[in-house]
Amino acid sequence: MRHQNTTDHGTTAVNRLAGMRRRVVGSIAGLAGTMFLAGCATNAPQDTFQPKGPNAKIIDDLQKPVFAVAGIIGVFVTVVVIIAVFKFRDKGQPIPHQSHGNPALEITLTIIPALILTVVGVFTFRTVFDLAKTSDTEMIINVTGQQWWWEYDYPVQNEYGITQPIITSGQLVIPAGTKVLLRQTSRDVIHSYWIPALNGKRDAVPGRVHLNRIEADKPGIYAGQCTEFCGLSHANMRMEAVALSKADFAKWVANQLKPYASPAENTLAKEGETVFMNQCIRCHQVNGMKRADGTPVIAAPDENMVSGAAPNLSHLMSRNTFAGATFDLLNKSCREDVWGAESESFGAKYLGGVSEDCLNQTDLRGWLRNAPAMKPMYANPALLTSSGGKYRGMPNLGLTESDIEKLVAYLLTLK
Amino acid sequence: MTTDSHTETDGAAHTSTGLSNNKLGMWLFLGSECLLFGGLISTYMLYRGRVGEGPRPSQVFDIPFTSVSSFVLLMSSLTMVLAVSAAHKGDDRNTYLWTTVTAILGATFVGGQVYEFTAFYNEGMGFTTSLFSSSFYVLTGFHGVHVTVGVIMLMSIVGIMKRSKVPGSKSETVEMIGLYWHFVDVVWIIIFTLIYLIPA
Amino acid sequence: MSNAGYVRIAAILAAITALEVATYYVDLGALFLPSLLIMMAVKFYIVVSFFMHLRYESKMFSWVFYTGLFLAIVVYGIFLATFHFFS
Amino acid sequence: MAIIERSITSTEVFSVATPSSSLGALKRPVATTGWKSWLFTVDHKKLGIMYSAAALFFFIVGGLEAVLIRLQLAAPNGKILNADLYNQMFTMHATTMVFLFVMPMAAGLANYFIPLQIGARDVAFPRINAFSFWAFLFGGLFLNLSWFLGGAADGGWFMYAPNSGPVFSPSHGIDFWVLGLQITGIASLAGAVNLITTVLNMRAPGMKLMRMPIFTWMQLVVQFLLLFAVPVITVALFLLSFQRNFGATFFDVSAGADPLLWQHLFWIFGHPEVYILILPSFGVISEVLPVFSRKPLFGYPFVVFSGAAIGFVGWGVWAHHMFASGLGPVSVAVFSISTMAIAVPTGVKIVNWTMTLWGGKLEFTAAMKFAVGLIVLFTIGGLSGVTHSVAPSDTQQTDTYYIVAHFHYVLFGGAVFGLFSGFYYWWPKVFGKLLNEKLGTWNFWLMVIGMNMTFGPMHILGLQGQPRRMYQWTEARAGEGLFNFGFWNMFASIGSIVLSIGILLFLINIVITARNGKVAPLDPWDARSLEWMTSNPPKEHNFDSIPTISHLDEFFHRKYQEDASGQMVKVKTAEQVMKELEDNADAHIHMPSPSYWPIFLAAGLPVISFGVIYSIPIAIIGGVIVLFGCYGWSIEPSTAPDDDFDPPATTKDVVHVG
Ligand code: HEA
Ligand code: HEA
Ligand code: HEC
Ligand code: CUA
Ligand SMILES: [Cu+2]
Repeated sequence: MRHQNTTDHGTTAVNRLAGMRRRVVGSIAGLAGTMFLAGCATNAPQDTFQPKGPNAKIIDDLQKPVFAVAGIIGVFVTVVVIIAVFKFRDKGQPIPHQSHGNPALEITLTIIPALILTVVGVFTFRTVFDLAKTSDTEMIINVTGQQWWWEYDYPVQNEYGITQPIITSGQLVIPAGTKVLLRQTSRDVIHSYWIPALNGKRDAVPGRVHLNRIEADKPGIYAGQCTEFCGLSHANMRMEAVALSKADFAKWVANQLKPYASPAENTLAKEGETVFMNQCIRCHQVNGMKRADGTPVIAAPDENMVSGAAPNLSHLMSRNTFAGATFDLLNKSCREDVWGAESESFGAKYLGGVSEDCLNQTDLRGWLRNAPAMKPMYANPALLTSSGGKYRGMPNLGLTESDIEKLVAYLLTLK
Repeated sequence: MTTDSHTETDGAAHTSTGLSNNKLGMWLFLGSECLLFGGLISTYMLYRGRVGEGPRPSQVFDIPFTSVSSFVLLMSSLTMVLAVSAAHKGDDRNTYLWTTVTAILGATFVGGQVYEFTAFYNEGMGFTTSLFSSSFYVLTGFHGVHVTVGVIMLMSIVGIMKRSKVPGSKSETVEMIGLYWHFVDVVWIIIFTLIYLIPA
Repeated sequence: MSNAGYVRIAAILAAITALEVATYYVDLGALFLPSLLIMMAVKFYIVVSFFMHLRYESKMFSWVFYTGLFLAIVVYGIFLATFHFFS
Repeated sequence: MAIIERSITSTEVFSVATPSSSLGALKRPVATTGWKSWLFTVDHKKLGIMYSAAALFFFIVGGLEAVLIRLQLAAPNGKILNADLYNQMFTMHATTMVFLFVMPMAAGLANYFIPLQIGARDVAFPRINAFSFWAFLFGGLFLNLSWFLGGAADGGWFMYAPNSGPVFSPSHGIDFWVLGLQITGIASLAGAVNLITTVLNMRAPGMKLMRMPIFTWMQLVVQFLLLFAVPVITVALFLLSFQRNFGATFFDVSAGADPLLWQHLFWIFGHPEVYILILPSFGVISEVLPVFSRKPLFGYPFVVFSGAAIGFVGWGVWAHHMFASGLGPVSVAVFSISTMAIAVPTGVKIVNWTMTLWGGKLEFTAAMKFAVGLIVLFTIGGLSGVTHSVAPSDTQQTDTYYIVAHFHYVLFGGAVFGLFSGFYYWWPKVFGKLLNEKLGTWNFWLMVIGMNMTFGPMHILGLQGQPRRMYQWTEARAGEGLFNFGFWNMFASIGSIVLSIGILLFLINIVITARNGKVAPLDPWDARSLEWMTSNPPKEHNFDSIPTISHLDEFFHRKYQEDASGQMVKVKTAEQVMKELEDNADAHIHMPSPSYWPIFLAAGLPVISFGVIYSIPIAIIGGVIVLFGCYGWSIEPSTAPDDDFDPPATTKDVVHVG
C-alpha cells in the first residue's frame, strides 16, 4: 500500500494536515476525556470531526454537544463512584443502617436523564430530517459499489456540459459548492459509501437505490472508505472525492467526453492496444475503441464477473489512484506535487492527469503481472466454480513482461 | 416441610404457584412459537408479491380445496378437546377414540397439504421458483411439520396409555398434546386468512 | 365445559369459517380486509380461550402466551412498516 | 439423582440410594462418581459446573483469536494473517465470545444458583436441563469444527446477506456457523423454558417474587428475552440455510429479494441479545455490592422494574444497528429516539449501585473490585452507546472502531467483569475453597488496565476514521501527531497482552486454589441470600429442609437483628442457621434420576447438521438418533419410582423433586 498523503504541512485547502486547529477541551478525566480529545484535535484524513461541507457540518453541530454531555455524565459518575470508594471503605465503622432506598431520590434521578435525553432527542429528530432533504439538489451522480471498487456514472446533465454519460471509477469528481445527490446501489453485496469530511455513511444495497447528499465547500481531495463488510478485500475498498472549482470541473467533463484516439501505428502503444484487445477487453470497456475492421469493441464483463462490471478505462490516466483507490497511479514526487498544491493551482495540476514521467510504474506493472497478489480477490480460487467460473476481482492473466511493457505504454495514452 | 403425596400425573402439587410445571412449560413454549411463526408469516407477507417468472398466488391457490382442509383441521380441535375432556374424566375408551379421530383428521390435513403441494408443483411452482414460492413453502411446510409431529404424538400417547395400567394416569400428557394441537390449529387460522383469503 | 358446549363452540367456529370463505366470493369493498381480520381474531380468541382453556386457567399462562403474541404482532408489524409495507 | 436418606441411627452421614432396575429402553445409569456421573447427570449443580467449564474453554479460544487480531493490527500492513484468515478470525472471535462464552457462562451461573437462591432442590425439568447443556456443547464444538474442514465462517458475526449467500461465501464455513447456531439456539430455548418454569414454580414457601434475589430476577428477564428472541434468529438461520443448502433465494437480489430482511431479523434478535449478555452480570453485581457494602441493595424494586423495563424496551430499538442502511428518515428518527429511552432504566441501575455503596462499609474483595469496576466501565460503554443512538452522528461512527470500543466496554467492562465478580464471589460456594485474593487483586488491576489500554484507544481510532473489519490498515490514512493510527493501534495491541496476562492470572489462580487453596468457611462473605444457607459445596439435594422465607435477604435477616438502639447486631452464626435447617431435615428426599437420553438426543443434532452440509443420508441417520432419543426419553419416567431403588425407599414420607 502506498502513501496517499503527503507529510509536509502546507497551508493549502487540499492538504488536510495543514492549518488544523487543535481545540483544547477542558475538564477531562480518564477515558471519557480521551474520547473527547480524539474528536477535537486531529489530522487523520478520515477524521469524523473535520467537516468540509454542509452535510457533515450539520452532523458535527449535533454530535459535538452530545459528546460533551456524554463526557460530563461519564466524568460525574466516575467521580461519584471514586468518592464513595474512598469515603466509605471499611474503616471499622459499625454496620450501616439497613436502608432500602429513597423513592423520591430515585425518581428525581430517573427524570433528570429523561429530560436530558428529551432535549437530545428533539435535536436529533430535526437533524435527521434536515439531512434527508434532497429537493434542492443541483447535480446527480449514480454510484455503484461492487467487490471491491466504486463506479461513478454521470447521467446526461447539459448544464454541466455532460452531454453524454460519463463512467469512471475510484475517484468521484464533483464541482465544489454544488449540492450533489449520489444515487447509490450495488451490483453484488452491501457496501457503504463514506467520505467523512462530506457526509455520514450510506449503504449501497443491491436491489435498492439509496440517496446520499454531499457537498464540498472548497476544491480538494477528500478520503473515504467502504464501511460495510463486503468480503475478502473490504479493507482495500477505498474512494476519494475530488472537488474542483466549477471552471475546472467543466474542463474535466470536456476531457472525459474527448473521443478515443487510437495510438499511432508502429508504436509500442499500438502493440499494447492489440494486447489489450486480446486480453483486457473481455472485462474493461474503453469507449470508442474500434477493431481494425471498424467494428466497435464492446466489453462483456457480465460474462466474466460475478458483479457484472469492471472499471471503465477510457480515461484511466485522468485519475490519480486505481483499484479501488488503493494504489497510486502517480509516483511519489508527482503525487506530492498534486496533493500538496495550492487551492488555486490544485485544479490545474489534478487535470494534468498522469504523464509518463509521473506514472507509478511499480504498482501498475505489479497489478498487470498479478493483481490478486496485490489485492486479495477471492479466498480460494478453487471455489470459483461455484460462481459459474466467474471472477470476483481482476485475475492473474499470466502476461509476459513484454506484454506488460506494451500495455503500460498503451494505458498511458488513455488520458 | 411438606412431605406431599406424589403421583406421576400430579406434577402441580408441590410447586409454589400450584400450577403444573409441564403446563407452564408448554405455554412458555407456545409463546415462543408465536415469534417463530410470526417471523415466517412476515417473511411471506414481504415476499408474497415477488413471483418472478413463476405463478402468482391467486393463480395457484385453490380456495375451495383449502377451505375444506382448513375445516378439517378446525374440527380436529373439537375432537382434541373431547379427548382431553375424556382423559380428565379418566374415561380411557373415549380418550382413545377421540385422540385417534384427531390424529386421523390431522393426517387428512397433512395429506391435503401434500396433495396441494404436488398440484402447485405441477403448475410450475417449485420450492425455488420464486421468493413467493419459497416463502410459501417454508411457512406452510413448517406448519405441516408441526401438524405431523402432533399426529405422531397423538398416536404415541394411545400406545403409551395402553401400556400403563392406571386409568386416566396420562391425562396431563393428553392435555399438553391438546394445547400444542390447538396452537397449531390457531396458527392455521391465521395462515388461512392472511395467506389464502387476502389476495396479494 | 360440557361436551355439548364444545360442540356448540365448534359450530360457531365453523360458521365463522364459512363466512370467511364467503368474503372471498362476495365483494365487500373496503370492508373486506377489516372484516376478515376481525373474524380471524375472533376465531383465534375462541380457540385459545375455550379449547385451550386459557380463560379458565391461571393468569400466568395468559401472561406468558399473550406477551409472546403481543411482541410478535408489534415487532413484526413495525418490521414490515419499515419496508413501507402498509403504505 | 438418587434417593437421599437421612441416617436415622446417628450423626452426619446421609445414605444415597440409586435406582437399579431396567426402565424404559435402557437400564438407568447409576454411577454417582467418576466420569459417568457427569455424562448422564441431571443435577443442576453438576450441569452448571460443566456449562461454566465449557464456556471458560471457549473464552480462551475466543481470546486467542482476539489476540491474533490485535497482533495483526499492531502495525500497518500486518502480515500475520491473510485477508481470508483475518475475516474468519473476527467472525469466530465474536461468535465464540457471544454465543459460546458469555451466554453459556451466564447459563452456567443460572443453573447453579437459581435453584439455590429460590430454595429449590433442582430445576423444573432436570432432563431438559441436561439436554440443553449437551446441545450447547455439541453446537459449539460443531461450529469450531469448521476450522479443520475448509475454513470457518467469514461473514462477520451479523453475517449480512447477500455476502453470506452461497455465491459470495462458497466455502462451508457459513454452513457450519448457521447450523451450529441453530443447535445452540435449541439449547437456549429449552433452557429458557426450563429456568422460567423453575423460577415461577419451584420457589420455597414464602419466596414471593419480590423477595427473590436480584440475580434470579435478572436471569428471569434474560430467560424471557431468550424465549422470545431465539425464535427470531431461528427463522433467519432457517432462511439462510435453505438458501445455502437447498437453492432457495431468500436473500438473492437477482430473484427480487431484499437484503434488509436479514438485517431486520438478525437485529430483532440481536438487540435483545445484548441485554441477554449484560443482565446476568447486572444481577451478579447486584448481589455482590450489597454483601460487601453491608447494606441492602438500594431501591430493590427499582432495580427489578428497570431490569424488566430494559428487557421490554429492548424489543423496540433494533434498527439502531441500521441507521446507515437506508431505512428512510421516519424509521431512523423513531428508532433513534426509542434507543435513547433505554438509557433511562439503565441509568436507574447505575444510580442504585452507586447509592448502595454510598454510606456503606465497603470491603474490597476481588469480587467487589470487579463489581465496582463494572459500574464505571459499563457507564463509559453505555454513554458511547447513547452517542450512537443519535442517528446522524452514528452515520459518521458506525462501522468504525468507535463502535468496537462501545461494545467492548459494555461487553468486557460490563458482562465479563460481572462474570468475574461472580467467579470470585461464588467460587467458595461451588468448590468449597477460596480463590486467592492477592492474585485476584493482580488479576483485577491487570484486567482493568489492560482493558482500558486495549479498548480505550479504539474510541480515538474510530473517531479518526479507522473502519472496523479491516485485515490491514494503511499508513496512508493514518494521520499524524498525537492521534495517528500507528501509535494507538500499537498501544491497543500491547494492552491486549496486558489483558491476557490478567486473565492468565485468573487461570493460574484456579490451579493454585485447586491444589492448595484455603478451605472456605461456611459463610465466607457474611452473605445475604439463600444460596449461602447450605454447605460448601452444597449437598446433592441442596437443602436438608426447605427454608420458609419471610424476608428479602433471608439469610441476612436470620443472622442479624436490630437491637434496641436500632443497630444491626449478629444474633446467630451461619453455622447456627444451618443447624436449624439440619435439625428439621427431611428424612427421605427423592431426587431426579440420571438418564442416558439427554446426551444421546443432543448428539443427534450435530449429526443431522453435518449431513445437511455433506450428504443427506448422514442427516437421516442423525434424524433416526433424534427420534430414537425422543422415544427413549418419553417412555422413561423422569424420576425413577420409589420401589425401583436399592435399597427400596419404603418410607411413606418421601419428598419428591422434579
Ligand atoms: C452488553 C451488550 C450491550 C449493551 C448493554 C449495549 C447498550 C447500549 N447500546 Fe450497544 N451494542 C452492543 C452491545 C451492547 N450495547 C454491540 C455488541 C454492538 C455492535 C454490534 C455490531 O455491530 O457488531 C452495539 C451497537 C450499538 C449501536 C449501533 C452502532 C452502530 O453499529 O452504528 C447503538 C446505536 O444506537 C447502540 C446503542 C446502545 C445504547 C443506547 C445502549 C444503552 O443500553 C446504554 C445505556 C447505559 C447508559 C446510558 C449508561 C448509564 C446511564 C446513566 C449514567 C444515566 C444518565 C445517562 C444519560 C442521560 C445519557 N449500541
Ligand atoms: C463478549 C464478547 C467479546 C469479548 C469478551 C471480546 C474480547 C476481546 N475482543 Fe472482541 N469482539 C466482539 C466481542 C467480544 N470481544 C464482537 C461482537 C466483535 C465484532 C466482530 C465482527 O465485527 O463481526 C469483536 C471484534 C473485535 C475486534 C475488531 C475486529 C475488526 O473489526 O476487525 C477487535 C480488535 O481489536 C477485538 C479485540 C478483542 C480483544 C483484544 C478482546 C480481549 O478482551 C480478549 C481477552 C481474552 C484473552 C486474551 C484470552 C484469555 C486468556 C489467555 C490468552 C491466557 C493465555 C492462555 C493460555 C495459556 C491457554 N474484538
Ligand atoms: C476477468 C476480468 C478482467 C480482465 C480480463 C482484466 N481486468 Fe482489469 N480489472 C478487473 C476488475 C474487476 C478490476 C477492479 C478491481 C478492483 O479494484 O478491486 C480491474 C481493475 C483494473 C485496473 C484499475 C482500474 C481502476 O480504475 O481502478 C486496471 C488499470 C486494469 N484492471 C487493467 C487491466 C488490463 C490492462 C487488463 C488486460 C491485460 C485487464 N485489466 C484485464 C477485471 C479484469
Ligand atoms: Cu465494499 Cu466493504
Ligand atoms: Cu443494539
